[in-house]
Amino acid sequence: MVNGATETELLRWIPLLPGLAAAVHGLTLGLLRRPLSRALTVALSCGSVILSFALACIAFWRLVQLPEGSRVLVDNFYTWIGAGVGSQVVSADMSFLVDPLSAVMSLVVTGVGSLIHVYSIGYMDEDHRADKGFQRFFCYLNLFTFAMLVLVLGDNLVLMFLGWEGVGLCSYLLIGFWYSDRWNAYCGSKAFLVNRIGDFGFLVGIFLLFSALVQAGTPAISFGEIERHFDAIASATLSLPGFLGGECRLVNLVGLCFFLGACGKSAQIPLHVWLPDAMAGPTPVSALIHAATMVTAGVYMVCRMSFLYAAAPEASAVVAWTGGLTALLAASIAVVQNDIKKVLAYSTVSQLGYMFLAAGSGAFGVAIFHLATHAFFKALLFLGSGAVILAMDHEQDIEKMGGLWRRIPQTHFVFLMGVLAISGFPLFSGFFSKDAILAAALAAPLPGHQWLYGLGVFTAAITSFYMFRLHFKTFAGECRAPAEVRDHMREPERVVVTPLWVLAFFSVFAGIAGLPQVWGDMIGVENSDSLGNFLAPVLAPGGGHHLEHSTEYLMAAAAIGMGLVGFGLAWLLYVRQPELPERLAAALARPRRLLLRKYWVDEAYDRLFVRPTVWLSEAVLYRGVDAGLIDRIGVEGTARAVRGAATHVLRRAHTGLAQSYVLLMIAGAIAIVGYLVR
Amino acid sequence: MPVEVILKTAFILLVVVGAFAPVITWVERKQSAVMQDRIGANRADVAGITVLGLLHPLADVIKLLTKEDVIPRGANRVLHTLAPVIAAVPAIIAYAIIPYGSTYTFGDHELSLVAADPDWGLLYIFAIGSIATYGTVIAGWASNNNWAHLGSLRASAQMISYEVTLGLSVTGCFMVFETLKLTDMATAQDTTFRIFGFVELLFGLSLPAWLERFPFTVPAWGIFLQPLGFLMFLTCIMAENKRPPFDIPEAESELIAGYFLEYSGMRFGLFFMSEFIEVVVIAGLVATIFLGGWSVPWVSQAAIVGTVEPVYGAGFANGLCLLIHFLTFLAKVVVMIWLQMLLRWSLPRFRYDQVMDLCWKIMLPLSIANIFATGLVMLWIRG
Amino acid sequence: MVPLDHVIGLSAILFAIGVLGVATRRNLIVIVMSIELMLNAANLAFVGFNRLWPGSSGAARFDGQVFVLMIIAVAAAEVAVGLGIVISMFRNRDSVNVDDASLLKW
Amino acid sequence: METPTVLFYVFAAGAVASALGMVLNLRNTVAGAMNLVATMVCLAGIYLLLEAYLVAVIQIMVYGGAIVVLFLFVVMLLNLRGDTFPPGRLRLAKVAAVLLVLAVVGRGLALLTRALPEPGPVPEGFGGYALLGVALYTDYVLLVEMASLLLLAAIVGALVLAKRRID
Repeated sequence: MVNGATETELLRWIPLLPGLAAAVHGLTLGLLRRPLSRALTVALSCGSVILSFALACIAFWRLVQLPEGSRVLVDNFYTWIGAGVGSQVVSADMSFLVDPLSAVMSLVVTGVGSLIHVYSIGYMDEDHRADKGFQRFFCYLNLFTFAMLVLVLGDNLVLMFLGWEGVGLCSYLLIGFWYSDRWNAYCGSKAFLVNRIGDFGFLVGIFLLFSALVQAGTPAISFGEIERHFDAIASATLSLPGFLGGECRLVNLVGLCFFLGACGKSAQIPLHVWLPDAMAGPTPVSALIHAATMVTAGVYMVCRMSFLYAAAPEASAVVAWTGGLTALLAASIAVVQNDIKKVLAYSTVSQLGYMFLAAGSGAFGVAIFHLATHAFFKALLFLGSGAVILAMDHEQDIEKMGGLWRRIPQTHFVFLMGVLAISGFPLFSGFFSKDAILAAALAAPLPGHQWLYGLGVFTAAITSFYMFRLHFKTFAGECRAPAEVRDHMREPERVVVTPLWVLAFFSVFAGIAGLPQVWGDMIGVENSDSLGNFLAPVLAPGGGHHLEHSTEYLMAAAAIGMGLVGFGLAWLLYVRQPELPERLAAALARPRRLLLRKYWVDEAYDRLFVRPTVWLSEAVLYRGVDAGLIDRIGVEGTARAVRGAATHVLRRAHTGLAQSYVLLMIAGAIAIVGYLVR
Repeated sequence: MPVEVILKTAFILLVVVGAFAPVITWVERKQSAVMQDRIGANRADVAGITVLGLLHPLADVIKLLTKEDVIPRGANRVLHTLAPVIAAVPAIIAYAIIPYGSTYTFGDHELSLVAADPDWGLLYIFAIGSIATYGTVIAGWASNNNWAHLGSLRASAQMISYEVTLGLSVTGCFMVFETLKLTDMATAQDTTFRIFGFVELLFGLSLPAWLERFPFTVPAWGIFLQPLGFLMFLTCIMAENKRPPFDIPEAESELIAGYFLEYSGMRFGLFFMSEFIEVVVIAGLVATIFLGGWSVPWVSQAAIVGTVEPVYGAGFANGLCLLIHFLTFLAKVVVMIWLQMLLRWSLPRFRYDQVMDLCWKIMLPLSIANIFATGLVMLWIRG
Repeated sequence: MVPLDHVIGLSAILFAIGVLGVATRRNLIVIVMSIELMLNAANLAFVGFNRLWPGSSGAARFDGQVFVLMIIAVAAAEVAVGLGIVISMFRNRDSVNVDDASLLKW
Repeated sequence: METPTVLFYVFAAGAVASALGMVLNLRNTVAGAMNLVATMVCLAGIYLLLEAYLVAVIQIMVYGGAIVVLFLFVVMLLNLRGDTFPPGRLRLAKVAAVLLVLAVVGRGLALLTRALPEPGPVPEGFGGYALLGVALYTDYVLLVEMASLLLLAAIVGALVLAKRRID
């Protein structure tokens, strides 16, 4: 609970509406075993999410009305877990919090979520696979929205963790949505398991933080309380076993644990392996969960705990470097991918890396800014790719596309907007947010911050390259699709296209919300970074030194230049001289193979972790412990012993006369009472 | 033991057992005669004087007392003797708690017109009623006769079934009057409520002036507050009494006379009497719970006393009030007796399964719904 | 005043009578009735002790009496099930003698 | 002695006599049941003396009005006129049990000579339905709910046990 917070009962309905819709879906599917009618399903699901968006807008509006210092709305629903006595009392409440940070996040979640819900009406309706479950899909989607909103709006770590696990579950359910295909189910499990590693880190982090606070005599679990009592533990140390490095500052350790959680959820190295495979799910899911909202939960969490990271420079350095490296590596892999969704998936990983780069550099506001713009343009790109996939009759290989701009011009146009935005084309939203990140990286008080900046700029070039490669291969040139697909190709229906236009609008113009001050100064606007200023009260101030305007202009020029290089290269390779890529592939076979195999990470994990685990489970735990120890000795042995005793001894006592038992019982009762009374 | 209690008890016994019950036998005969379009019950005479047939009860008593007292072979002698007593006593003592008048002040003495006024009021009736079951059951069993046996089987099933609904049907009244005491219930009904008052509650409006001009008030009687409860209570308690249309334990056409088949003489007379005493008890109970007891509609006790006292003094006012109340109560009891007679001679007998279905499948859910509805309305009205 | 230790003594005696009924009678119905008697004996003790500690004015305590009400409810349930067993046993074995219910012995 | 004390002994004697009558009546189950009713009524009288009014009434209503009637109903349904069984196989053990129980009861009664304290005055409304009802629906509401669940289970159980299978 935050002091000076405004109470309102509005907030609970933001997550509850989608939650109730999911419950209704679940109950009808589970109990009645007969899906609701299509119209009812749509009305319930989309209605609840759109209503929830409206409520989020109202909450945002109320928040803005409040004076700057006390922009906090809370809704204490009920006490969920209460513990402790006296001054040690602490309770994790079912309590929702809207401050600027969660307001932005909830707007993104419900806003993009609403659009994707609407889009799904069209997308899932055209799905003709055997196991289609229109209502099941919307049930999961609503459940996801519920969990995500709990994550975002929860005012304490436990509630956040609840949402955190909830979105993980929904991600699993939706990746494996077409579960009759084993590969999809496998991908879902992979995502779930990899996420578990991160969750474990998150959980350990929560425990560490909580126990430290308890030891400091100020138990707290809600964010506001933790922040208030943070000073007490800011300088605490923890002695680790020797091989882990001995003494360690607690905040660093907690920060690293939290970041491990963020890595899992946001697909950062080394836990990035699940996100590309998560593309097995339906495209709206990829857009909503694996691009716009859930994967950004890690970024949100790091920003939410910004006060902690501000006090933990080492952990921040790890965050920034992991982000930067992830950005580069994922972008490099995206260069060689041919599956339209895989390209976007790696691009998402890369962009998330950017966000962590910003967060690690102390520019939390910038991270959130990029999160928001990325949510728009990446959702747009995914939904656009979904439209392409629909038009191509479920073909995802860009080698078999090409020349689509003539056949689906609307999709082409909005997709191009997305590509321009992500490539950092000047004045598009991605331009501003990426520029701000690069500036933050350069200014970061971190060792090797110049290198981080270089990494970012280079990645920008690669980003531009692979995005235009994707665009050219999909839309430009001659159509390589089979004739029957080519002839039936048409623009998807309006319910699919409309969300694309909305998202395109935001992809282009969302940058204005967080226009960096340097550009504001250029056009003469005071406090142009309205998003950053809005968020500033809840985020820890970045520790970077200020950059000269001239430096910033230079950087912007460099970024634009890099973008142009990437664009030019892509244009050269895929439009101008389409035969060149093959020659290049032949010439650079080994590096290409390295990229195609994604740096052999999956294989390494398989050798290192999966197979030993499977062996251990099979040979030791199953055959040894379960079958041998528990079954043979425990279960069967007990049974044998009991049978032996029964046949030879206990049988005598079984006379079949009920009253003999009664007599024994009376004797026993008399014995007990006699002992007690004496 | 105060003299007053003995006097009241004697009064009740005199009125109910001594006067009402015999007269009712006559009423029943007359009623059946009317229903069957004959003259009926006009033969018994003393020296040629028939007094409308009112001498028949007397003749009955003489006949029953002088008949042979038969205990069949194989019957359990003790239980057979005991059964009619167990049947009759609860019926008589049930009347102890029914108030036939309010509390009146004579000087410094308060006269309350009820023999016993325990805190747990109606529960006493239920307890007594549950004991009364034994008379019936034992009678059939002890007779060592298959018809009687079947009759008491039916009786026991019917009576415990209807006891459940009986209790639940009147629970709504407990809630409305917030008491179990019959005297308090009657006092609570000695008032009126505005029939359109709910409009104000419901919509928060005051009534339109043209409606306000009419004195649309209704006595706050149970029957208006708990109409469903009234119907169900009447049904249940009539079923408890096992008179037609609920007479399946007796069922002349199937079981000859049911559980008291093997009884003769005054033993039979006791069963016979207890049935009619119960009719009066039922009338008294229903009148007290649902018809305002001794209260005069629209004119409260305070109004009567307040009007008369300045003119004739307190003693006379209270005395007059007592008289009016007692007569009112008597009138209500008579109306209820008449209603029971009417029902008894109008309706054909239910089948056994119909009786059970009525109890468990209709009345029980209805009575529970009534309780819920009452609770909701009370919550709503009292906030 | 009712002598409370005699109430408890009465409770003990009734309980013992109930135990004797269960132990010596072979009629299943009588056995169930004896169990009822034992429950009643316990009830009597509860009511007696509740009378001993009635609480204070405005804070009357009813632990014993509430217990009795619960025992009565339990007894009702027990009788319903117990008599159901009696009926089904009579239907299957044509007897209410507990000694006849010995099919499951070795 | 005061009237309540006398009444208590009267009721106590009645209760013991009728309880013995129930257990020792070997021939007639119905008479046993009637003895049980007598016990219940005597106990209800004692409850009244102990100022447990609601419990007393409910004792009569439920035990007297429902439970024992059920016994009678079953006895009549099964038409059990005589109660003559072949000699049992546990006679000696039973005699031992009887003696044991008697000994234990004697020991227990001997313990009671250190008399319980004289009960004090009861608070206003003690044992009445109003206070007891409030207690039931506030402090003991969980108990009430459990009892209702138990009764429901018993209803279902009795139905399943006793219903005639229709083949």
